Order: sequence, then C-alpha cells, then structure tokens
Amino acid sequence: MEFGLSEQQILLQDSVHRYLTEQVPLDRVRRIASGDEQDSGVWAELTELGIPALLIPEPLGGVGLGLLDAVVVAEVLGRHVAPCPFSTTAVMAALVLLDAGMEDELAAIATGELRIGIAFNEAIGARADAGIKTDGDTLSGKCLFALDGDADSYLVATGDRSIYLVSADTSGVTRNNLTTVDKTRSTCELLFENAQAGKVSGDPHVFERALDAGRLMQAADTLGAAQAMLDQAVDYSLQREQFNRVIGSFQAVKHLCADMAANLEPCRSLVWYAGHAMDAVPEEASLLACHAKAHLAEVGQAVAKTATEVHGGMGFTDLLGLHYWFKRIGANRQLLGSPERVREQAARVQGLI
Amino acid sequence: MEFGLSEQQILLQDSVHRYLTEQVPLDRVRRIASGDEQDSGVWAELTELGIPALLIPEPLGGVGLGLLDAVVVAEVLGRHVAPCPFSTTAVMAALVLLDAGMEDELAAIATGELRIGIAFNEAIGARADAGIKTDGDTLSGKCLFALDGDADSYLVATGDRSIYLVSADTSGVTRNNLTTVDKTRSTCELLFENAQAGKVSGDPHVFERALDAGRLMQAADTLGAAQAMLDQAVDYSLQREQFNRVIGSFQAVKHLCADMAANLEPCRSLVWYAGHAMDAVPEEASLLACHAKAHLAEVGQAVAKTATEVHGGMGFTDLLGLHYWFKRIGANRQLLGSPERVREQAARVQGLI
Amino acid sequence: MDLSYGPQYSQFRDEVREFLSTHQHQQPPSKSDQRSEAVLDWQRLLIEHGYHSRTIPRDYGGFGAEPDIIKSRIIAEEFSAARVSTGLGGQGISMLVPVLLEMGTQEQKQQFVSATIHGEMVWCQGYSEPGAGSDLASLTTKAVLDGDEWVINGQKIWTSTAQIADWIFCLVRTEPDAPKHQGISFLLFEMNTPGIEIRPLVDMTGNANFNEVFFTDVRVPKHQIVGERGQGWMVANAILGHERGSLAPPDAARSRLNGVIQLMQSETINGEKLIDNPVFLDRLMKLQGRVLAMQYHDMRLLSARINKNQDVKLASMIVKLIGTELRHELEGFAIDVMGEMGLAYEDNPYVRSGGSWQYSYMYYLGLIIGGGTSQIQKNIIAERGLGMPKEPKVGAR
Amino acid sequence: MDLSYGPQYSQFRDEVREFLSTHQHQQPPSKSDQRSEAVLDWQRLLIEHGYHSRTIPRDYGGFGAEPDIIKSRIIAEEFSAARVSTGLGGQGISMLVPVLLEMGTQEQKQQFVSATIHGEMVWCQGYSEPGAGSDLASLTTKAVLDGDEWVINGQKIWTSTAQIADWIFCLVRTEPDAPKHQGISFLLFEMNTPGIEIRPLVDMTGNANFNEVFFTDVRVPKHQIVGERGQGWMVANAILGHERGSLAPPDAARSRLNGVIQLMQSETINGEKLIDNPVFLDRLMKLQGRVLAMQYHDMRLLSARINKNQDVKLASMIVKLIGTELRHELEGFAIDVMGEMGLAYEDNPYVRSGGSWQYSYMYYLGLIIGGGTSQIQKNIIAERGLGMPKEPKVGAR
Repeated sequence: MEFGLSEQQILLQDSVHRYLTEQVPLDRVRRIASGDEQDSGVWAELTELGIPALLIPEPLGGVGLGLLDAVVVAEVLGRHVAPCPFSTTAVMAALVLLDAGMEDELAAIATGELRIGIAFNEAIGARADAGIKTDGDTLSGKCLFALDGDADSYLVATGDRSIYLVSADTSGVTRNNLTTVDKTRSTCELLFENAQAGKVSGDPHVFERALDAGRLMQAADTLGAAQAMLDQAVDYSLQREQFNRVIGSFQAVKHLCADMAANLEPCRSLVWYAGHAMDAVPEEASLLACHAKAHLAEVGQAVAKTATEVHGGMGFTDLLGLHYWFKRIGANRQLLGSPERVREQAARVQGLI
Repeated sequence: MEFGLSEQQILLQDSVHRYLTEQVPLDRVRRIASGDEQDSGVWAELTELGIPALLIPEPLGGVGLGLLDAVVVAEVLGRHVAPCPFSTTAVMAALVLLDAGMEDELAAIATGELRIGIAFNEAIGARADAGIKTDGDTLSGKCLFALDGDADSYLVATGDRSIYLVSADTSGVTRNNLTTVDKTRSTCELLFENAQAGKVSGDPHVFERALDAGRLMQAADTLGAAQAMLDQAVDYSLQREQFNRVIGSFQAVKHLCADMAANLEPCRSLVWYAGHAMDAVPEEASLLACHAKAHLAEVGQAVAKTATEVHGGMGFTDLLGLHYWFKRIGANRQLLGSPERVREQAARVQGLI
Repeated sequence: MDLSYGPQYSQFRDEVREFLSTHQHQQPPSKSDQRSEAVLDWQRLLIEHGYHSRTIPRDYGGFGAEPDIIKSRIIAEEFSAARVSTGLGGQGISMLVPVLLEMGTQEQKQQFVSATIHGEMVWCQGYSEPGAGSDLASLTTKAVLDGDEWVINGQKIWTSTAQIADWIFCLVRTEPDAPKHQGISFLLFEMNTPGIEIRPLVDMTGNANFNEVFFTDVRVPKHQIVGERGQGWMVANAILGHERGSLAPPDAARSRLNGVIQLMQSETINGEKLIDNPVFLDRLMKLQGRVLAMQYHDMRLLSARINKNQDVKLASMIVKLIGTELRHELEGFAIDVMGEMGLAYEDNPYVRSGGSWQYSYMYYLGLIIGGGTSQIQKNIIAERGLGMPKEPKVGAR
Repeated sequence: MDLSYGPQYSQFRDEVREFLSTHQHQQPPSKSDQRSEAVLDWQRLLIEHGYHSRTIPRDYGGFGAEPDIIKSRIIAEEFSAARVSTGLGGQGISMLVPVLLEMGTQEQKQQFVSATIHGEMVWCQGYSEPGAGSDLASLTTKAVLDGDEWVINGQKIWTSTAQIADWIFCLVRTEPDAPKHQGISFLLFEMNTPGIEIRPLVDMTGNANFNEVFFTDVRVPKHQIVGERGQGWMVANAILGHERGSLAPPDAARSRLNGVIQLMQSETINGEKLIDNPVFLDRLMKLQGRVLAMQYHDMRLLSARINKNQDVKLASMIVKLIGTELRHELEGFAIDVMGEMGLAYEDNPYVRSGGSWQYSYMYYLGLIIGGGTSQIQKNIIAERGLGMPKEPKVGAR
C-alpha cells in the first residue's frame, strides 16, 4: 500500500523541474508572455523529455504513462508558470484521439510535430453569440475561448458533445487571438464558415473524460502555482524587514502563511487521488476531477491573494513577476467551467440532481 | 441631517440597559433559561418602562414610537440576552393588530396583560408534516416553531399569508413546547383541531410587514448580542495571561478582535437604517429588513465563533455563560427564515427574480 | 500509487472476518457500562486474538505482535464494516500505556499496563489547569516531597473521565525554582486518595463532558513517578502529538457528510426537497470537496507511516486545525439546511439525528479550542512546518 | 434619524442646479489633458462659484466660505447626478494644500496654494521607499545641509504622478542620529531639479500606475521645508488619515454592484441568464448586504462630522480595511459570474465594461496593500479602536 508518487513519478517530476529551472526561468516566461518569443521552443524542448508523448502508447512512439503521471507534470508546469500546450495537446487531445484510434495524429503529437487546441466551450457553457452548427463534415459558427491560440488543429465540441477535428489553416476557419489576463497561455476564438472537419467522436463519454482530464490538469497546475506562491511568500517574509524585524516574525504574517499551507496541503492528496482515479477507479474519476478542479480553484484563489499580500507592495508590482502565478491561478479557475458550474457537475455525477 | 439615534432614543436605550444591568443579570437569565423562573416577571418589569407599549398609539395607552425605536430596544435586549417576548408581542403582533384596528387587544398589550405569540412558520417555510387548514373561522392542522411558548394567544399565518388570532386555551388547541438550543426564548408547536379563531388579516402585505419587522428585530438582537460577545472577548483577552503576557497582546488575538469589530461596526448603520426605512422609506423597507436579517446572521455567526475562541476553554464552558449569546445569535439566524431564504426574498423584492 | 494492501494481507483479512463471524454475537450490548463483565470479557477476547493491544508485549498482557500498520488498518476496517466494537479506549489506553512502555520502570509496566488494557484500571488525565491552557508548561499544581510522599495541592481542569477513573496520570510542579519546562514531574496516583474533589464542568452543549479536579494535601507515594523529577514535560510530550490528530478523523467527517445528504434528500420545505435547493447544494459540494481532500490526506499520512521516505512533516501538522474547523462548519451547514428545525435540541420531538448536529456544532468548537487552539496550531505550522521565526518570549514576571 | 438636509439647504441646492444647467456645456471633454485650457478654465469657474476649494481662504485663491459639510455633500450629489466634472483632484490638492494651510509659512501658502488648486502646479508625493513601506518612519532617503541647500540622495517608490508633476512634497531624513520619528523633514522641490530620475513602475494590472523616483545629489534651497527640521513625520501625519478613508468610497461600490447586476441580466450561458442562477444570485445578495452596510456606515461617519457628539472613532478606522476587501471581492465576483469571459483583458473584443473588472480586481488588491496593509489596519483597529496592547517594539539594529 502506497499513497503517493512512485519513484518513477518523482524522477519525472524532478526532470521536468530541473529543465524548467534551468531553461525556463521567469525571464523567459516574461518574453513569451510579452510575445517576444513563442512557446513552441519550450514545447520542442519538452519533447526531448517525452512530455507531449506522455499518454501515448509506446508502439506509437509514446511513453505510455497515465493520468497520475500527467498530474505530476502539470503540477510542475504550474509551479514554473511554464508556457506550453500540455493540458490541451498532450492530455485532452491525446485522450480523445486514443479513444478514436487515430494513430497517425498520436504519433505526430508524440514527436512534437502536431499541436492540437481544445475548443470545448460551446459544449460546456455556450454564450448567446456563439455556437457551432454541423452539416455533414463541415462546421459553421463560432467557438469562444478555445485553448491554445497557436495550435495546428483543434478538437471542436458541439452542443451534443460530439467532437470534430479541424485544421487551423483549412479554408473557412478564421482564428482570432483573445487576450486574457494570463499571458503564459493563449486562447482564441474560432470562426467557421463551412469549414471541413473530421468527426472524431459522437460519444459524450469521450468528451466528458477529456473534459475531466483537462479540469484535473488545471487543478494540478493551480496546485503547483499556489505552492510556488506560498514558497515565495515565506521566503520573502524571511528577508523583508520592517520595524527592525523580518516581517515573517510577526504572528499575523506567520498565520497568513500557516493558513495557506494548511489549506493547500490536503489539496495535494486530492489531486493525486483524482489522477489515480482517472487511471484505476473509473467510477470515481469524474467526481474527483470535478472536486479537484473546484476545490483547487477556491484554495488557489485564496493563496494567490494572500501570498501577494505577504509580499506587500512588491507583490503588486511587476518586479518579482508574482502576478504571473496569480493570473495563471485565476485563469485555471474560469477555463473549462467556473467552480460553481463544476460543483453542479459534481452533484450531477453522483446523482444528487 | 443626522444619521444616528436621537437623544430620546439614546435615553430609551440607556433606560432599558440600566434596568437589564441591574435587574436581569446573567444569573437571572440562567434561572429563566433553566425553567426555575418564568420570563413573565421580566416582561412585567419592562412594562413599567413602556416596552410592550412601544409601538402602540398613545390614545390606546401606548408610547406611540416607531420601528427604529424598536430596533434600539431589540439591540439592548440582545446585548443582555434578555428573556422576553419583545419582538413577538410588542412588535410583530402590535403591527398586525394596528393594521386590523383591534384596539382592545392593543390596549391589553400595552398594559402587559396580553402576550401574543407568532405562528408564521407555515407561511414562511412549511414542513412536510405541518400546515394549517381553515374552515370559516376554525383552524386545523399544525404549526411548527411558533415563537413564544408562554403566550396567551397566537397570530397564525396560513399558506396564503392570511392571519388568524387564536387563544392558547381555546378548545381544539394543543400547545407543546419545543426545546431549542436557545433557552432564553421559547418556541412551541401548535396543534389545531377545529379551533375557533378570528381572521385578522387577509392582506399579504400585512403579513410581509410584520415578518420584515420580526426579521429586523432579530438582526438588532444579533447586533446587540454580537457586540456583547466582542466586548467580553476583548475584556477577557486583557485579563487572561498565557506565556507571561495577556493574550490580548498577541497579534493573532488582536486581529481576531479587529476582524470582529470591523465586520460588526457597519452592521450598526445597516440595522439603524433598516429601522428608519420601516418608519419613513416604505419602498426600501422590505429590502433593508431582509438584508439586515441575512447580513447580521452571517456576521453574528462569525463573531459568536471567534469571541468564543478568544475565550479559549472558558468560552466552551458554562462558567461564563458566553454560550447564551452564542445560541441566541444562532437562533436569530434560523428563526423566521434562514439567511439563504431571506436573501432570496431580498432578490425578489427588488425584482431580480 | 498503490492502494491495495497486497496479497500477503488477504489471509489476515480472512482471519479477521472468520473471528468476527464466529464471535460477534459475544460483543457487549451498546451503551454497556465499561466495568461490566460483558465489556471486560470482550476486551479479553480481543486481546487474546490480537485485535486490541496488538503490539503490546505479552509480558505486559498484550498480544506481542510486531507493529504492522496495514494489519491494524484491516482490523479497523473489518470491525467497522461488521459494526462490531473494537474494545476499550480512553486516555489510559491511548496515552498512558505508550508512555509507560517507553519511559516507565519495569515495576510500573508490570503494575499498570495489563490492568489498564484489560479495562480493570481506568485512568484520567491531569494536565490542563485554569491558568495553564495554551501555555500548559506554566502549570502551578505543586507537589512537595514530605518524607516518602509527594504532597499535592492545586487544581486541574478538562479532566474528562475523572468520576469513573481509578487512577490519574498528572503533571505537577515539583521544582519551583527550575525553568518552567524543567520543573514538572509526571505522577500517578489513585483517585480515591483523600483530598481529591471532583466537580463536573458543564459546557456549552449542556453536558458535563469534562470535570474540574481539586487537590488538597493529597499524599502520594514517592515512587509513583514516571521518569525522573523535573522530566515530566518530556514524558508528557512523548505522547501529546498522538492526541491531536485523532480529534477529527476524516472517516467520521465523511459519514457526517453522508448524514447531511440523507437529511437533504428526505426533508422538504414548502414541498421542495432541500437537496433541490441549488444554493445549499453548492455549499454541500464545497464541503464534500474539502472532506474528500482530508480523507485522501489521511491516506497519505497512513502511507507515510509505512513508507518512511515520504515527507509528511508539514502535512501531519495541519490535521487538527483543518479537521476540527471542517467538522464545525459541516455541522453548522446541516443546521442551516434544516432552518428552524436545525435549532431543535434535547427533548424536542422534531430533533434530527438525536440532536447531534447542534451538539457536534458546539462540541467541535470546543475541539477547535481544546488540545491546542487554532492559533497555537498556526504557530506550530508556521514555525515548525514553514521554518518561520518563533514568537519572541516575554520573560516570567 | 433625520436624513433630510433641512429646508435651509434647498435654496443652496437650487443654486447648484442653476449653475449646472447654465454652465455644464462648458465642462472639459472627458479624458482631457489636465494641463489643457479647457480643464483649467473649468477649474477656475468652479472655484469662482465655490464648487471647488470652497473653504480655502480667498487670500490663497480659494472661495473663502465657512466649512459646511452638507453644502459639500449637496455639491457632490448634484454634480454626480448631472454627470458633471467636479474639477481637479490629485495629491497636491487633497494632501499638500491642507498641510500648507495648517503648517506652512505665509510665504509658502502664497506661493503654492492658489497655483495648486488652480491646476497650474501639479504635485507628486514622495513618502514610501523600497525599504520603508508599512514601517514608513524607517525611511532612509537623506538630505544633508550644505550651505543654503539640502543635498538629497535616496529613492522613493509608489509615486503616482511623478512624470507629470511640477513639484514633489517629500519626506527625507535630515537628523540621522535622532529617534526615527524625529529625524524626518518635509521638503518641497521642483521635479526638474537636476539629479532626479523617474522610472515607471509597472504593476500587476500591466499599467504603470506608479513610479520609482531616484535622487542623486539633488540640491534644494534650505527654506523649502514645511515645519521645522525633524518635524516632518508630524507634518505628514496631519493628513495621512485623509487618504485612507477615500480609497474605497461606498458610492463607487454600489455603482459597481449595479454594474454586476446589469451584466447578470444581459449575459447568458447555455441560454440561461446569469441572474437566474440561484448560486450567483445568493452571492450577489450577500455582497449587496455588505455594500449597503458600508453605504450607511459612510452616512453615519458623515453625520458625525456635523454632529460632533457622535462617537465614530472605531467606526472610522475600519473603512479602509472593509472597503478595499469588499471591492476586491465584488470585482472578483463579477469575474466568476462571467466565467471564461471574465478573463478577457486589454484588446480582447469580448471584454466587458472596458476590462475594468479584471483591472479593478487587481488594483483593489493593490489598495488592500497600499496606504497601510490590512495587517496594519487591524493593528490600528485593535490598538487604537479596542484598546489592546501595542506590538512589542524590537530595538533598531
């Protein structure tokens, strides 16, 4: 019996952590966030670590690991606010394509050649002026807040939770970037006018499982980001002096940090177990993914605010870059469903409504 | 322009406060709560101060004051966790009877002879096994959690928000006391079997105004009770020593007290203005009463918990009697509608639903 | 992540099940007096089979098995599933026996361990005092050596089983001139010693869950001390940690959460089932997320006891703080859901779940305070967990 | 409770309305440069009629009226209702002018007050330093007297209008050997003095709302000091209180709340209007209750300025803490309500209300921190409001 990460998972975590520490420091995050550099370089480098290939079976050139492994990676990526399309291409898209048996695309993901964005918004919470219509294998309409503004193709979900694969450069597709507060990852809108697409799935369960996985990755990303903010807050509080004391010696500051740690620590187990459930306890997987997403959204928001406060005015400036974590946590909260909607889903999957 | 209490209101507040300080100390509250003494003595003594007569016009032997004056009294009663039927007899019943022009009953209330309980529950939130049926002027059925287990008569609201007056000793009426955590005030169930009653109002607005007033009195009661808990917590923290310091010198304890004060202080203005609105700004009265009730329920609950914590183990024991305030605040939270239901009503009265 | 216990344990689980099906008819009726023959017989049977006092040496009346956390867990799981009593608890068994095994003399172990685990000797704990709560080490109950006897004067509080206890294990100040942590001794004495007065301490729940205990010239044989004079603080701290984590077990939280769900599915207001109220449902889901997090957190801590390479230092410090706050909120949520009905208490015929929602709402506020207040817990988390500076000490006056 | 302003004010209100209907066409276009003729003309007109700088003596360019809080309130109400600009603000007008009127020399008042209130002289504030935030009195920017000039070296931060300011009012350490509160002086100098460098300070909103200002051998005439040497802390504190209450005005909170309601009434998700989501509606009502409480709280404070017998000492201390936290939560609520749409920012075409929800969510987190963090506010409330002991001082190293 072992509740925790395996040695292999810890090695995976360490290797991604080491790469990001060395190759994707805050300065590079800033360059990518400001548009001076593309995140494709990071993705290419992560390919050498096998990250895009994580969930893809070995015969297709993948690593053949599971969702708990993906959780481990997402957490490290969040810790470093790393700009890359992991949760979209490597997790959500990989799961959908695996189910559809689309081996060529999977192999291309594994080599880092194919980058697939996720346009699920119209099946999660459609806005008045959006919505997708299908006519055979063509799509028309608009999808808002598609994840990854730089993908080669998109998996587009329709209102009935069918999924279509459409290439970004097919005629009839217009892509507009949509700026959000979180500049470490991009979102866009997709406009379709009789755009040629391929139906990948008509099974709502495929959509739901990919959505669960995406939500879980956001939870793990927030876990890592919030942990990084807590660590930075504690470090800062032990350096910053006011009133002839380090501010970390004030009980008020200590209790702010203790609150963050106390609320964050159980999140780790929740997220791990949710990953394990996706791999091994299918009947609990959806409930756990919803709870992980919603609970981390709440704890993450509180940690993001408190850690900023502990930094005082410095936390508010751009100087330390703390806001990249703040905004990443904020984006994870809303994307793929706000906490209220996800909790409603948690009630639904256990038959309470 | 003056936002605050008039000199007359401050005199009223002081006189009730002085009476309660001298005549209804915690020991007497304990005796009444444990059933060793009736609260009728307190009510009789308050009659000398004109409290039952507060809202009743002078020609009927009353004092002819308004709802803001009642707020002032309710706040002091809450501060002392005083056992008496003020919000029921002197406020809710008086308002209903005033509207119905029932002068004899009003005069009897003013002299302290008539005590009227409130059985509105079936029109607020009816339980599966309760409910009142009318047949002409007779009532059948059951009303749960009627306020005041020692009243002479009850105003009973039916599902359509009509109101009937029924004497507690009429044949066909059975009254069973219902113990709650708050033993400073009593509640009961009323069972009716073709019990003779008099219809007092068929106008839902009369019911709503009395309900608003009752909710506002609870808010004021909670305000007073929470202020008393905060005051006791600060006092205790300045006496109790641990680690060779008064505990009130620890920043954690200071911030707990600061939080209580900061959240409680604006409540005073909200409750005052809600009282003023009942008297002078009818179009805002219902919204303000709902918000006062719901907001004080939340702030009161937090203060009750925090003040108990500041007292440490002593707060948990019966020795200081702090729990009488804790439970009174808890009862005010639920009676006449829990915060969620009252907020829903707040949304309704401003046309949001 | 491997949540199975492995095939090597399936035989053990079978044995437990076999025992239960054979013997469960022998378990004492619920609410039996803890001195009754039925309870004592059952306790003896459990120890004989290794389902209680499993790792306590046979020399001291235990079963003498090697520690095996998984086996302990399996026993707990199977007894719980079969709703069979796991035998006696209490502070003598959970706190004193481990102390004696670690720090007691041969004679003390012989005299006390077997009798305690077999329920023949019931203990209470004398630690807190009115003036020594969070700052326990400032306790002032004093014991002065007079010939071969300690003479004890002072007062204890929060002594939960004082009325029924045969003996007390008690912290007293024996070296008034030493620094406060080094002047305390750990004494054992009988509760029928002359000079002991017990007063029940009614709390906000209306029950006397605790007592005050007064000592006036209580004379205790000199040798009834665990450890040396002045080592009492160290002796007590060897086991204090144990108590904290167990105040708010996550399984109980989950069970209470399910209780709320049942309430919400059965109760109606204005004909609407409470579970159909979206605002309450949202609050319920928030709580469920937190309860699940604590449940898996507990599994992580259990796992770390088996796999010593897992670092759960910080993780273990937060359990008391989060666990008790969560339970208090959960019980309060149930009250909110029921509205006026949630106020019902004691003999009120409309009381739900035996009045346990209001009771636990208050009792868990007591637990937020007791055993180290939330403020003390946060100090511990910040200082020992996060490495932040200690509170500046203010000198004794 | 008398919320009317009394009949004696109805004539005054009529006058204000008359002014507005006659002159409102003259107000400068929104987003005008604050140096533009249109702005300066409007400012002059307002002062001439007593709708700006109303109580500042005529000798110093003001209108010279007696203070009358009700009249000030009526002016604010009528200008707001007519959506007409109330003229210039800024730290020179709101903070420096009151200081000069109270503590400045005759010459200083002559030189600065009229020019400042007429918008001809724009100021910035040099208080905070990187090492002196909550502990402002530990500031280290030093000024050394060299003949008839102060020579200033050091750095300021959070200087909001540094780029456009003509002058700065600045706290500097002039008596390095005095206790820290007694070694500070309050200097005034021109921003074009050689040795001043301004660097915009980008914050989390992505804007440079503030600046850093560096001083290298900046030479300032000796007489440009307000108060005596070493009195600067006292001079500055005479007005610091002013700033805090105004960071989160309750009317603005109410207006933002109404903005959220409009959003919820117009936006849909899956065809459902957001206002019809009971969970969001409940959160909205919670916020509305708090906003209303703060609004009436503000009326109570206003009333107490008229009726001096009302005790609002504690009441006035909580405004900054509660007001800024409430605004931050309110803005965050709007983001939650919009979901993904709530993330839109800057040039995103789907941005709602000009992106102000995200902007204000972050900006108000800045205000929770700035002007005395919430932790400092709580110290003040506990110590000065509730009479609890001060933090123990740790000696300078």
